[in-house]
Amino acid sequence: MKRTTITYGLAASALVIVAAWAALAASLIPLWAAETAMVIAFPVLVLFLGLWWRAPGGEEDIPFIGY
Amino acid sequence: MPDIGGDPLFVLEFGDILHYYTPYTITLFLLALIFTGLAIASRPERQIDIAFGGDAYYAKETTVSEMRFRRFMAIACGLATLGAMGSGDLFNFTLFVSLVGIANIGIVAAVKNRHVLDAAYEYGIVAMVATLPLFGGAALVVATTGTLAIPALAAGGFAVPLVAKAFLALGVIGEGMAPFYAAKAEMFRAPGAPYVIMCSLSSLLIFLRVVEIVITI
Amino acid sequence: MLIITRISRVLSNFQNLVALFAGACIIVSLIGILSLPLAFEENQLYPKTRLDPTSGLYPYDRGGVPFGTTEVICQYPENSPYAGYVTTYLTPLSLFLAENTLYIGTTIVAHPGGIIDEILYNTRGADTVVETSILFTAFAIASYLYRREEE
Amino acid sequence: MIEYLVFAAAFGLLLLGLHRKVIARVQLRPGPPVWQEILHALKFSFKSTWVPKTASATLYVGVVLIGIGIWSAALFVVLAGESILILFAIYMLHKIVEHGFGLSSGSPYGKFGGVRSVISAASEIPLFVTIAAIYFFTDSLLLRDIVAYQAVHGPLLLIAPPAAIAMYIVILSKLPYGPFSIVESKELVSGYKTEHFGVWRAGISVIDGTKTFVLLFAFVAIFIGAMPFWAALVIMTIVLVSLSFVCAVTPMLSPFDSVTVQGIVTLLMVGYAAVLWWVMP
Repeated sequence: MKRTTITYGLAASALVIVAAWAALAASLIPLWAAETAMVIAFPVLVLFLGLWWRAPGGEEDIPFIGY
Repeated sequence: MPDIGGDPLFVLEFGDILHYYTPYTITLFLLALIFTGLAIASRPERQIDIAFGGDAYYAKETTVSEMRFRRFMAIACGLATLGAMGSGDLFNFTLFVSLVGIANIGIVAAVKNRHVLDAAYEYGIVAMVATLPLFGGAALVVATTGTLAIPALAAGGFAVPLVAKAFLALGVIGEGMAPFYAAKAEMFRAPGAPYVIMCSLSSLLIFLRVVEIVITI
Repeated sequence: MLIITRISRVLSNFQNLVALFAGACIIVSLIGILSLPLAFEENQLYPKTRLDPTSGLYPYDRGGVPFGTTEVICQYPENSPYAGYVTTYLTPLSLFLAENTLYIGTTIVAHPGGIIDEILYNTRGADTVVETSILFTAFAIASYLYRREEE
Repeated sequence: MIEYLVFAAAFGLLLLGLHRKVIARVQLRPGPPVWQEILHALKFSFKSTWVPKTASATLYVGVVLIGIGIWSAALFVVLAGESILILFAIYMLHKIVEHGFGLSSGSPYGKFGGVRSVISAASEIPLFVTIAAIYFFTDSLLLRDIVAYQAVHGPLLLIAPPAAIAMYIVILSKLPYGPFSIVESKELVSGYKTEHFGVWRAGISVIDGTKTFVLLFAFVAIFIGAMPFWAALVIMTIVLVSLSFVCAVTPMLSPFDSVTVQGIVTLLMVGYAAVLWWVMP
């Protein structure tokens, strides 16, 4: 994936989490809505954070088939 | 309304049948939906096999016609699971469960592999036989209580016989092949990942749902 | 050899699958037989008392006036206000057959306006849809396997 | 919210590190440092990452997201005191995530891991008997009701010890190096995890950490009851150390034997539930 796509993905997921957290703190949305947003955004954040740290991917290759 | 899965969030009125969703069933429903979406969106994997006695390997390709058929069956299986998750009627539930059983056979029936087909054949026999306890359980419930609606049964006042519950659970076990794992493990040798996963997903989900039903009614 | 290993050897062979399931069915059925008699609940969808072997509509005659209304016990009457009407849904031709012959009961599902289908559609909607889906899926599998033979 | 998730993942990984350490010490080895699993997660997230050529790419990536998602949801369910049925449904569906990991890559090792995960799916049934046994006492499956019941009647651990043992075995089967951990035994390289490297593996670490935390936390809440958070953490650690002792001194069973043993446990639990059903009013 391109570097910019990854940055956008990371930013979007972080934004969703911060927004959900802030909206909950201001009691704009109920708890379950904030939790749903977290459940969706957190996995994305984890993966994109890793990809963002080390964005350049390698070539495709065949799986490990033994020593 | 049954409350062991949490308070119902949403009730869909469908003639004389209610579909209802508690936090529990809606979790199951969403997961079935996600995996059905994955089965639609993913290309099948290409399984790597090692040639015996050497270091050569080859990748098994899934042909397009086979892929189309298995995808169709996987989607049918997903839809049946979705139906079984929300159904508030015992007879509808049993129907959806038997549809799951048949679609499961369809998913592996297209594979050209003797071991897989042997296992699928045994599984198919059990899935057919299992409709007897399944519908028998629903019939016993309606004969002894006069209603099939799960919310009505859950409200209490009905004595659902233990054997009806046991029949229902046994039927679902047979359709989903839950504890009789041997055939399912063989079936999972079939290449083409997202489709075989639907077999296991649907059987786990219907099993989870029947646990809720049996405790509730 | 440990007893556990023996059990797992039997369980792991999928040729024994049908036997195992049959065994489970027998055990549960025995429990069922031991728990007999079970009480029968009379208060069901159709009244069982009005069965009349001399009727032309036998065994589908559940009472009620054609083109009129009849009582059907619904779980949720507020959701299906027209449920009672369809028990007596007969085309004029069917009505004529029912009044003059004894055969309508045997053909009732196969002709337009068959009572049973109509009752099912109106009172227990999703049943009929799912039943046909099961048949359709089974046919789809069979036809795919048949056509693959020809390739 | 997010801080709970991060804490749960980190503390769960710490518990897993402790698990390895205790096993090593029981077996008279030095063992890795306690924070090894956290280092693992960080290390994998810095590795270069791609998708294998033979993989079903959407599924390959999708299961990582789903895995993290379901355990985050499970954490919220436990914290909110919702129905434990949801928790156990997620626990069962973790099997599907395992299948997804194993089968999506096309690798034979992953495949074997996935097939073993299918085999061991049969062994999750003690859970439901546990649920039924709990239901006989509390008449509700909402976690807050169970906790409230224990505040009045004392911990369920003492009231229904067989149910606690069944859930203990279920947690045991999810820990690495246990007698029932057939899905990732070493003859399969890393089982279903074999082909998920780099960031995907870091995702698996997050799943494992959250999973360990949630299961132990739920065990404490269901069988011991309400207590301050720090006390819950201490008891979770104690439970984990006891699990590590079991893992350290038992060999891994062969796949089918593992399922048979758990099946026998299920039968015993069914007997227990039947007795309860007979005795309870």
